[in-house]
Amino acid sequence: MASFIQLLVSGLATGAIYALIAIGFTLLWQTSQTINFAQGEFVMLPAFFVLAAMNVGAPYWLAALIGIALSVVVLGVLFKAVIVDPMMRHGVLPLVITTIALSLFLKESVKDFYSSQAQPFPAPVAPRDLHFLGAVVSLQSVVVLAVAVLTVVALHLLLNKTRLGRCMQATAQNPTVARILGIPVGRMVLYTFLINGALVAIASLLISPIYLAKFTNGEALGMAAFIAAIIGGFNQVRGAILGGLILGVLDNLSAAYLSSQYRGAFPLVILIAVILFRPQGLLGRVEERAV
Amino acid sequence: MLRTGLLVSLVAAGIGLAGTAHAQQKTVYMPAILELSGAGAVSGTNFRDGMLMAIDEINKAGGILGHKIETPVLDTQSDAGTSRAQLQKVLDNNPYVVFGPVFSGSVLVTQLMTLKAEIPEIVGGEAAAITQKNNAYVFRTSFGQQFSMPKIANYIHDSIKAKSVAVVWVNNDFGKGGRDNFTKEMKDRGINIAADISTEVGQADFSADVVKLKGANADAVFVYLNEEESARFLKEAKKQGIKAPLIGETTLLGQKVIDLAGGAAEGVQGHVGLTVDAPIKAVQDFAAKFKQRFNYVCDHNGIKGYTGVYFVKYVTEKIGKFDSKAFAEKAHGITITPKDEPGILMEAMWDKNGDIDRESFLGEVVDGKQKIVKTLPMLSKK
Amino acid sequence: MTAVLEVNNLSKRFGGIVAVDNVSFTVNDGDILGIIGPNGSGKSTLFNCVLGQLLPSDGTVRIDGQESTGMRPCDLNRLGVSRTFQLLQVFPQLSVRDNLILAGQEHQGSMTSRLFGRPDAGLGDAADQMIEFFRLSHLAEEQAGMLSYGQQKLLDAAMAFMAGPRLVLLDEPAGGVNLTMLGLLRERLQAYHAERKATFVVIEHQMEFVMALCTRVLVLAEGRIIAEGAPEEVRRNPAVIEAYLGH
Amino acid sequence: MRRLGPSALAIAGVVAIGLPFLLKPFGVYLISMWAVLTIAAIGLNLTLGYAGQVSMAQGAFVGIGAYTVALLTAAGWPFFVAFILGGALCFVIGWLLGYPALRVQHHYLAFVTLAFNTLVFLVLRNEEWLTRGSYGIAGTDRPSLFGFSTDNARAFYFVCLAILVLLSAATWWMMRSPWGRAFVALRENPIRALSLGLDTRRYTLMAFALGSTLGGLAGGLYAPLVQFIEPGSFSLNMSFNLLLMVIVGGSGRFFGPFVGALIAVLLPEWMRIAEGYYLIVYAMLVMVLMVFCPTGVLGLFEKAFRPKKAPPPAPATLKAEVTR
Repeated sequence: MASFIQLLVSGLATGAIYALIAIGFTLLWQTSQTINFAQGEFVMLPAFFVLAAMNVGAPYWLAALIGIALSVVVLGVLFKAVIVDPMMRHGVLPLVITTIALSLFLKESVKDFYSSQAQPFPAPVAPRDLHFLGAVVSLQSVVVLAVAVLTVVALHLLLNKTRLGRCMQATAQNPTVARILGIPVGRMVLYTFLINGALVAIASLLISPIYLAKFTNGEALGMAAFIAAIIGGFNQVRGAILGGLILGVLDNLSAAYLSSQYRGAFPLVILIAVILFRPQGLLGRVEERAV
Repeated sequence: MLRTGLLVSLVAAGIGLAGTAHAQQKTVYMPAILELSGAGAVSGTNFRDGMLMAIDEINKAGGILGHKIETPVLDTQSDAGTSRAQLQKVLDNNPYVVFGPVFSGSVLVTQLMTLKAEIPEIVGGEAAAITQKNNAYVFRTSFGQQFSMPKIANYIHDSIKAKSVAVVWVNNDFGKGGRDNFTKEMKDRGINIAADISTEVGQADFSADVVKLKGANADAVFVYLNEEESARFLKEAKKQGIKAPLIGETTLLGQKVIDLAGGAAEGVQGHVGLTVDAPIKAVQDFAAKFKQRFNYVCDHNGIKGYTGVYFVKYVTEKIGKFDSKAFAEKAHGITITPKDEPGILMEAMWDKNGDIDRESFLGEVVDGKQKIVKTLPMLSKK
Repeated sequence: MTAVLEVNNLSKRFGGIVAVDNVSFTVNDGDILGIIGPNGSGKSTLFNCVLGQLLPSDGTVRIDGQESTGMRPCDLNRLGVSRTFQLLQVFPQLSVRDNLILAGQEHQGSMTSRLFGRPDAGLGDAADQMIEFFRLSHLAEEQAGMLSYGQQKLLDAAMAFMAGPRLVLLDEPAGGVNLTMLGLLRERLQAYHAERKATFVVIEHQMEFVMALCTRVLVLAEGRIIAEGAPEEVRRNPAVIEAYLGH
Repeated sequence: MRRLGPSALAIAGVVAIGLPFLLKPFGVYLISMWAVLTIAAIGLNLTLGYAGQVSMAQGAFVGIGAYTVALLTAAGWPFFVAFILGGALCFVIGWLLGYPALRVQHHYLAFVTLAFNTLVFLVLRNEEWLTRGSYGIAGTDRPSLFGFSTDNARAFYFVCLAILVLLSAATWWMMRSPWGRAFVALRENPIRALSLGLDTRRYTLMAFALGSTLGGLAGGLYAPLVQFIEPGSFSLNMSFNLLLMVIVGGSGRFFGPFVGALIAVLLPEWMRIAEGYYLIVYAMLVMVLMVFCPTGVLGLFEKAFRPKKAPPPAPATLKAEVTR
């Protein structure tokens, strides 16, 4: 039982990170039909912004802020302006190719211009362990979970309780109608890119102390976020959270009780099942677009 | 018309460009095929940087037999198909010897070709199969798994006196090879494998694996993972309070893992094949120079690259000419001591299969540092 | 004589909403039946149920006496039921000629013979005749997507006739077409009808078009048939006037 | 353009036959790899470019074909029997993978196939009794033809080239036949196609199966070409790379895969003059290429040669529609 709780709690902490990354993934899809195959690298990169800032002498908190700001500018504004905007009207596939190339570009750039070695990354909290119903959780994991939940709640409030958020949702659901209603659709799309930029930076700050900063980190993370987003519902923020948490827990449970060699297979089987029998995802809504 | 013509000239240009690295006067062409991108990038980069240091030193001192070493480094993208292409490219230019690759799969594909071309290949791969194919042109720069695993096995059997052991391994050819050799050695010694836990490359969360370990209740845990995964595993093991001794092979006791794992590596023990922390002055001096030049701590692949170049230098000077065939003949059974060639760092011997024999060490992590507790003699000197 | 199309007690419900409510009618050989009704009266749903695009909740559909309820559209089509669409439905990247060959090819031979046989499935001449018939000869090799809206409507109709169908269902053929083109379209449909004795069912808003083309008219309102008869009778029917003006 | 076709084709033929005599073994290996990957890309172009079914699993089929040939030839079967069986196996698996396409389309289909690709990788790696797991299989022999060994680079190139010519001729024939028209109809308007009597279900499955077969046949040549296969070679990366070839070359255009594979094989090699940074430069070039000609290189040529006409809408875009 204790081990079950251990698996559950650890899984939730890991899942919370997947969720953070998956949210941005779904936001970009909803507003701009971007399937961002570089999302994992987007999470890998901000850690190096922070490390670079600290290398020139900035204290951790300042470096973290710089990291978030740079990430919003580079992975939000620049990504949209330089890559997504010119390609949006050409359909999804050319953009998919471009984000795949972008992920290679980011990985190789970090490797060549920073280092191929894994870098230790400062943790925002002291390395302490908490005991909980026979399970051990590091304080770090609790903080990760808390920050992830807070971020998600804040985002949920923003999207559902503010005028701005409702405008963004309207844009996501039907850009044409939103435009008729006088919503500045272009700006709303930009906001989602900014939010994604901030989310990946936060995720990066939270996980790099655990995963260590390394140029290859994005590969596993990007795939996990991708799976989480689809399981939960590709077009719903809430779904992405559920998907992330399910994935984190499922991965642990299947590795512990079923087969560690096939641990990667269970989420994929679930993904296929979800798509075939509930294509809108567990919490997603049916996509209705005029043909 | 236009389109086809353009394509033809592009193709020709592409392949032409690819073949320009010709040996010039007074140089010797010894290219390297390494994993500079993809999954093996860390190993390949270390190997390359180790080589670069040795090459610069040798060239500064006048080269080999008066010839400067010319070593273009080609990226395999950690992929067997690309390795084959890149090796073919350098073979077309008649190399004297070829360095790399490090990934065993890539070694297996390239060694067929160097054998056919009769060009010695100085590889970084550790899979047992590499030297079991009667290939007279392949030479290792570190222990194959068929040599390192018995040493670990002896240690677990004799020093830890474990009756049962759990093994945690990374599920790629490196980890699988280590695990298979290890399991065989354990069976030979009558030690029970209590848990056999496979993990993924890039795995983040080791809680499930550690939970399984706890359930297995083994007397010792053998950990065979890459660096970051080792560090993540150690953190999780400490968190969940694993009591059994954690045993590793080279990587687990490396300074990099110790640094990355924070305090979690404390008490880890095991066999160290090749390490910058060896109690040998030449090795430590090398490590310091490496750190100064490349600004990171070298791992065993860096030493492999460095000593590999000096191995070639020494053998070549012995035969007195650049003759690939003569090199391969001479290199089998050769012993190089630091007295003869300081760059070899530690006495090393190559047997008839191209396997290397060196001293190695038993170590332990104490106060955030690797501490060598025992030196294991060369196998040939037992 | 069996009817070409026989619809018996057909209903279609979406959740609690009844879109088509117990509708029965028959279409005989050579008929041109018009189905009219205000927006939301269930015309399109009825059409889709007959054509196998939707599964009816109740009732049956028979083609030439053979039960066809729930058959897939492609199988229905091979029974000789053909249709046009309300919105443009041509294949924009295929040439006009290829559009027409495509429309007939599945009625020729088997899967295998379609792969190994003649590239035009032996339909080249038939396609050219159809192109000629619909006055599209100058556009035969153009990509269909390059045609004007009205020309695409003509092509759409031509495709429906390509396989020599027993029954053609035309879904708002006049919608959005300018007057000149509309005249041509109506004239061609009538010519085809006269030449081949084809049987049509037409859904249409445009009253003039229906009155001029159809031999019989059926009026739907709120999913039910409220009137049926010759065009002139229906036009004078108070229930119809009520249905149209009352909303 | 059209009138230039035969002469361009003749020149391409002369080049394809003459080139290996001018090149060193490395160059011959590269163009052999080009021929092999072109076959796989033609398959993906059939599934994705013509029939509009997004597949991200083509790499897995190359893997299945490669493993079939490697394992069967190692067990003593003749190469060409193993080669055909590899293709046949992929036909069956491809047919089965087509079933999800009957339920979901576009990006959802992409996700299913992507997951399938990773599952195949896991099976190849974990089922060691069958596939030798992560050790891979080394030394697949190249075939003998009428008593002639094709072990040397040039001879095997001609094997690859001959099979490429054969398969592309077959594909060309198919695309001109009613099947080709049906595949395009499937991509452009499945609902209308259905109403014209096209059994869209059968054609969708067929598009998947045939595309996968070509992937498997390419794999059957990949194994003896590289002479070492491991599960990692057929992970998502291979599928992404093949997708890149199809899109960059010009999706839904017959010669697109030829050009796309040429770019994907040669561009990284040319970029090696940038030494350590060559992958960065390569990635940048791909992005620039996509931004400036999203319809691929051939799309760009068409635009250049037919400037007056508006380009037809890009194929294989995502439209949310469901076929029955």
